[in-house]
Amino acid sequence: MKKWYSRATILAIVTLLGMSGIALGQPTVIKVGLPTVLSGPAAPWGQIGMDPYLAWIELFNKEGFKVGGKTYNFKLVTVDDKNTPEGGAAAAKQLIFGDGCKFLAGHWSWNFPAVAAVSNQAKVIFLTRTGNEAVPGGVYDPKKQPYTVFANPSHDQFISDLFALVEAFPNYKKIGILDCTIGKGIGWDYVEAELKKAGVRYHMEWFPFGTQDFTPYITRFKEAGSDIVYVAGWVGESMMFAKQRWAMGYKEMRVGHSGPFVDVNMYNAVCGLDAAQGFIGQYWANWDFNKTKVNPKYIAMCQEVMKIVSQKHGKPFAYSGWIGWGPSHLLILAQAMEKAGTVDDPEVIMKAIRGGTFDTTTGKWTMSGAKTYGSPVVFGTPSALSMIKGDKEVYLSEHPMKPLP
Amino acid sequence: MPPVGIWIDGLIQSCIYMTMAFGMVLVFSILGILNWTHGQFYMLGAFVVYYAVTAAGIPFPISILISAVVIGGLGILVEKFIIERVSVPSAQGALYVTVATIALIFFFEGTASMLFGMQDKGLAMVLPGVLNLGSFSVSYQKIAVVIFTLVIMITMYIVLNHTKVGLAIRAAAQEPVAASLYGVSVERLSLIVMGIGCALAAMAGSIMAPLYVVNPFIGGIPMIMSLLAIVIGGLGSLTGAIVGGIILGFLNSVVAYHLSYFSEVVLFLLVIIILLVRPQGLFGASLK
Amino acid sequence: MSYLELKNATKHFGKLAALEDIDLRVEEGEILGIVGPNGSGKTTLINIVSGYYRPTRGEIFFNGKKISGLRPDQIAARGIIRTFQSNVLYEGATVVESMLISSYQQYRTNHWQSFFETRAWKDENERVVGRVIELIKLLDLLNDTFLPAEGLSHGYQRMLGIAMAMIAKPSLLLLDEPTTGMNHEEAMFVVDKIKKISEQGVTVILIEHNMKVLLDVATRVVVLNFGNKIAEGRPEEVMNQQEVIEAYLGTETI
Amino acid sequence: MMPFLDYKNVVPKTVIGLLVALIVILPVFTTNVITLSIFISSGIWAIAAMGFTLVLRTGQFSLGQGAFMALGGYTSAILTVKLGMPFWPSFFLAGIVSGIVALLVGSVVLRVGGTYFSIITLALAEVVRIIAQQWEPVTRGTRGLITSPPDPIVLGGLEINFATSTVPYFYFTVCLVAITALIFWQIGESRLGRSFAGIALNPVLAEHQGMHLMRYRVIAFTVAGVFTGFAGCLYAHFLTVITPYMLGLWQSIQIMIMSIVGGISSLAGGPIIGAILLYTFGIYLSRLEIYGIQQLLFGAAVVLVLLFLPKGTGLVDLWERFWRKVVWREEEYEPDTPDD
Repeated sequence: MKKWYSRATILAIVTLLGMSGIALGQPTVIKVGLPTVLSGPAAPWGQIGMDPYLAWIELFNKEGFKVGGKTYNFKLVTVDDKNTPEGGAAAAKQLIFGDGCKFLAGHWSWNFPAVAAVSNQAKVIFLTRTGNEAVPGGVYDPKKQPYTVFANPSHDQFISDLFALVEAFPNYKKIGILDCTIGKGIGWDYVEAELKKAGVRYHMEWFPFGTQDFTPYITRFKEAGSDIVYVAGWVGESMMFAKQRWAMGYKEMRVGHSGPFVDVNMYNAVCGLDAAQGFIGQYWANWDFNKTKVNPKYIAMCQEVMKIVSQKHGKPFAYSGWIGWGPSHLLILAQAMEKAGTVDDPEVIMKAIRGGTFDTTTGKWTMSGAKTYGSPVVFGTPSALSMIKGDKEVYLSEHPMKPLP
Repeated sequence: MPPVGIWIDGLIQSCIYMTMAFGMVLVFSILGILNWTHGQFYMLGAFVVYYAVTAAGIPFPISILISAVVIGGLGILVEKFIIERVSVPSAQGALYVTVATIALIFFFEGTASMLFGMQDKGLAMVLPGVLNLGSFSVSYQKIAVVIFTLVIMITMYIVLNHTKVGLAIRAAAQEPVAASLYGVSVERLSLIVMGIGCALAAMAGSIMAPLYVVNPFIGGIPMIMSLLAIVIGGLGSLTGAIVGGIILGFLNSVVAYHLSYFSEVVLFLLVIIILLVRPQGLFGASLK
Repeated sequence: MSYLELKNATKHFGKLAALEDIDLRVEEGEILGIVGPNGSGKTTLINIVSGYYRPTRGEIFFNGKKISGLRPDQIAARGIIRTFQSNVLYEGATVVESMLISSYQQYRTNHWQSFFETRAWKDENERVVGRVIELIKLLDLLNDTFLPAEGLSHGYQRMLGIAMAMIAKPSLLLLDEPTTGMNHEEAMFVVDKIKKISEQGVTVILIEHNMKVLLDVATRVVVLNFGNKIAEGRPEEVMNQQEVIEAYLGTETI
Repeated sequence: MMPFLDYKNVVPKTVIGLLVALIVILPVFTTNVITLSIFISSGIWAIAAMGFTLVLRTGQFSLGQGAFMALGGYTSAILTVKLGMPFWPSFFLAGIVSGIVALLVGSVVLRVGGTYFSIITLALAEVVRIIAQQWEPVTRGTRGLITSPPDPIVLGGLEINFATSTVPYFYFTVCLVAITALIFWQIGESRLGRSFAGIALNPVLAEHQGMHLMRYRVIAFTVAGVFTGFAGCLYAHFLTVITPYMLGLWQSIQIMIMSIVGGISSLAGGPIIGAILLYTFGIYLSRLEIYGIQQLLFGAAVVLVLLFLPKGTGLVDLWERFWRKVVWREEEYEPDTPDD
């Protein structure tokens, strides 16, 4: 009889242990909030990244990451930020207090102050890009906003893009820089200072928001003698620029934009085949990098994701820009948490982020503790450029940004 | 003195604003309302042409007509099922129509984004090539724009001056009851006019499609521009719309050439000044 | 110096002369009738007196003060109130609302007092509302008090027009064809009311098509034709003057 | 049509009092930041919408109300950030400045009534936006000004700290809305309200009865400007940032839509109802992860409201009807205006 009891108890204990073992095996989900733009003219840029992000997270979650012997997974929660500061703040509130996100990622620069105000008050780590704020003279204050991580330095990115451009075309006359007036800001003073330091010949122009016809600006660039025009990020505008400069017969004027190619066929459709040839853009396909070393595991993952999304869309998916954003942000988070050994103490995680080196989908990034921008966090990024040939984009040149001291 | 390229560009701009503004002022002169959705009809027209050319392979000029018909019909539906029902016969009547048409802006942009996607689309394959004239060169598409605009404007002139409906429209524009003298009921007339106005917007969008990108949000700027154009020209004055369009078109590119991005400030200030100095606009009838 | 005085008042619309050098004196308390065929400038006369148009030439004096060139509201503030030829109402407002809006000039308390609902305002408001009811009674609009004004029949809309003019505290009342489109009974009813009004010490200028009405009510008549004053005097004699009859027969045949 | 019977005449004050009380004690039930933020933001929009409705009462409709919010916001932001002034004085200055601007602009622009007025205000709003965008040294361009929450108030023992919790903002907004609502209500009821109705319903007649059109138009425009300025200031400090994006044409349009959908028959009730419903609807829409459906649904909703509510009425009139029909059992007079 007693035996029976003891066996029963042993059995019970074993089963309990087993169950708890299973329970331990279950990965815990960590929600990462992504305030992104789902509506309005900028929505395509929110849209195009989503599928690859999700696919990538799926792959990543297969093994997840381990902190203190427990396995964790990422879950992406998105809210429309309407691409305005108000929307950003509202979305951040929604994500933090509504969905209980412990981390925010997202890169629409003009939301950063509004979002950061919310996230820092709630002690939520927010990965964003420097935008126009975290530059010398900007309002960013590491003491006021200790939980803001600048995982993308917009303007240094732009600068090293230009360097890559110069390396690709050493005997250029003058680089024309074109941006929309809503991008105006102190960041550009920083860019111009850097370019002067490096002795790059350039000429800047601004166009008002919503401009469709760039003939006046093309003429101005022509008269200023610039033979390469590099547009800051505005894809539709740069396509029209390229088309119209062709229509005006300035065939030798090269055009590019500091953004990744969305879909080469779109450029051909808008500019016309001949006008689109030689169009320059950012290139994030980490399997083609020459100068930047990328962990082969991540390369494999990214190529896998490209395949998955292509199948999902039913047509080849060429947009490589996503590689630079979401995955790297999440990898920084995961590795920082592993290093910190905790998933819910923002101070410790921030300590781990500051001065740490992280292995991301676009190479090793050193989050140097340097005072640049007054930000505790800066890193190097590969500035690879590509060029349209036929209906393909081909590697042009690369200028990895040096980790700042 | 700006180079030839700028003047050509100004001409192109004038063409688009003229066509847009003409449709808008036509609607205003009969219905007495500003159709704030005008820009979205422009956008939809561009989409219709895009799909007619790329998907159905219909030649460009014909697909312009198609989009004019389709969007004109849409305009008539909007007038019949929304504007007519929303408008109140009272001092504030125009207000409800304004709000309704503004709400339709959101509606159409949302619908277009869901149906056609938000990625930029292009029609550069239509009439490619550039005509080189020594010091400067013009693309065939730009030449096409000018020609099409001329055709449209001449057609409108004939319609307004030599057809019964046209005469009725012009009469009603002066004196609402006068339309009945031509045996055309004001209700039917406003439907017709709304159709024509939206068709004009659609045609403006279609002839511009090869020049610029096509996406659900291209409507906004032409709308504001044509609004300013008809305000400068004088609300309710057809000649005023054309002149205003031409002024804005050239002003835009010439000022942009000289002052780059200050052009937008100059524009709005100009409008304010004109309205303060001469509230009824350049060609508008005196207010009282 | 008479109550209202027009010194060669002239109004041109482009080439067309609507009024040509009209000299006119109105004495306090009288009911002056103005007659004339269509387009003879009757309404234009009221329009320049009430400030709707500025006279092209000439001056207008009221109580010895020049009023030509003033804004309509300034002229109204001096007690010259006019009605309109067509039924001009406050669209969407009920009868009593229209009356309350029109009672603007009844108040001596300023807006602050009414905003803070001071005692003075309350009393005055009661007085005015009483006056409004009284007038509504007088013009027999009582059972339509809470109906939208544009829902009334034509005749009652005319009556409401006069009522609104009355509540606006006139000392000189310009009535522009108050009896148009009315049958004889209604017209007589209006005439009766106009008499009541002038008994309350209001000077009345009455534009009228309907001779019977004029003979009945007017103390003096001025006849206009093509913007010129062609006759003036007591109704009976004026009506027998030759050119007046011609002018009238002329219009009848048109 | 614009009956200037305010629905406080129909709905007993006690009911309105109860509703207000419910909102006031809301933080007792929940201090959830989102819920409170929704109420705060809708409150701010409600004030702006009330301003629009007041201007509308004089028959003019302004497409530049967003600019006054911006003026208020930027004024107080510049005063606090650049000149280091404390919040409260700059809050009142914000209202005063935007009121003065309204006075100046109004006394010039209101000569031109009707559609022209709308379009001039639209153009002016655009110019304000462009200035805010280009005047780098003062407004920091598109980066906007980062504002700080109001300084804590110490009342005897307890300290009201805006930085740490949302509740103070909530009560502040409720007070502001209440004050604005009361003042506008009173205006609607007083002689001013009558004169406004007069010059709106028939300017010519009103003028011939002694009302000076310009005077009342300017009064309405200025009062609206002042309170819209307050709203803008609160907005800027609540969001902790103000940028030119917040004062584009769309803000003015949003204000207009809220006012109209809420119903212009009531100076206070309509805008409040419209603002709360539409803002909450917008927040709900922003959760949908389908691209473009936000605008589609928003536009459709507004059009439907306009189509299916009785002509010239807004949501608030349903509330009014409910009381007339269901509670008072009045049979309502339907004006026999021709429906074609």
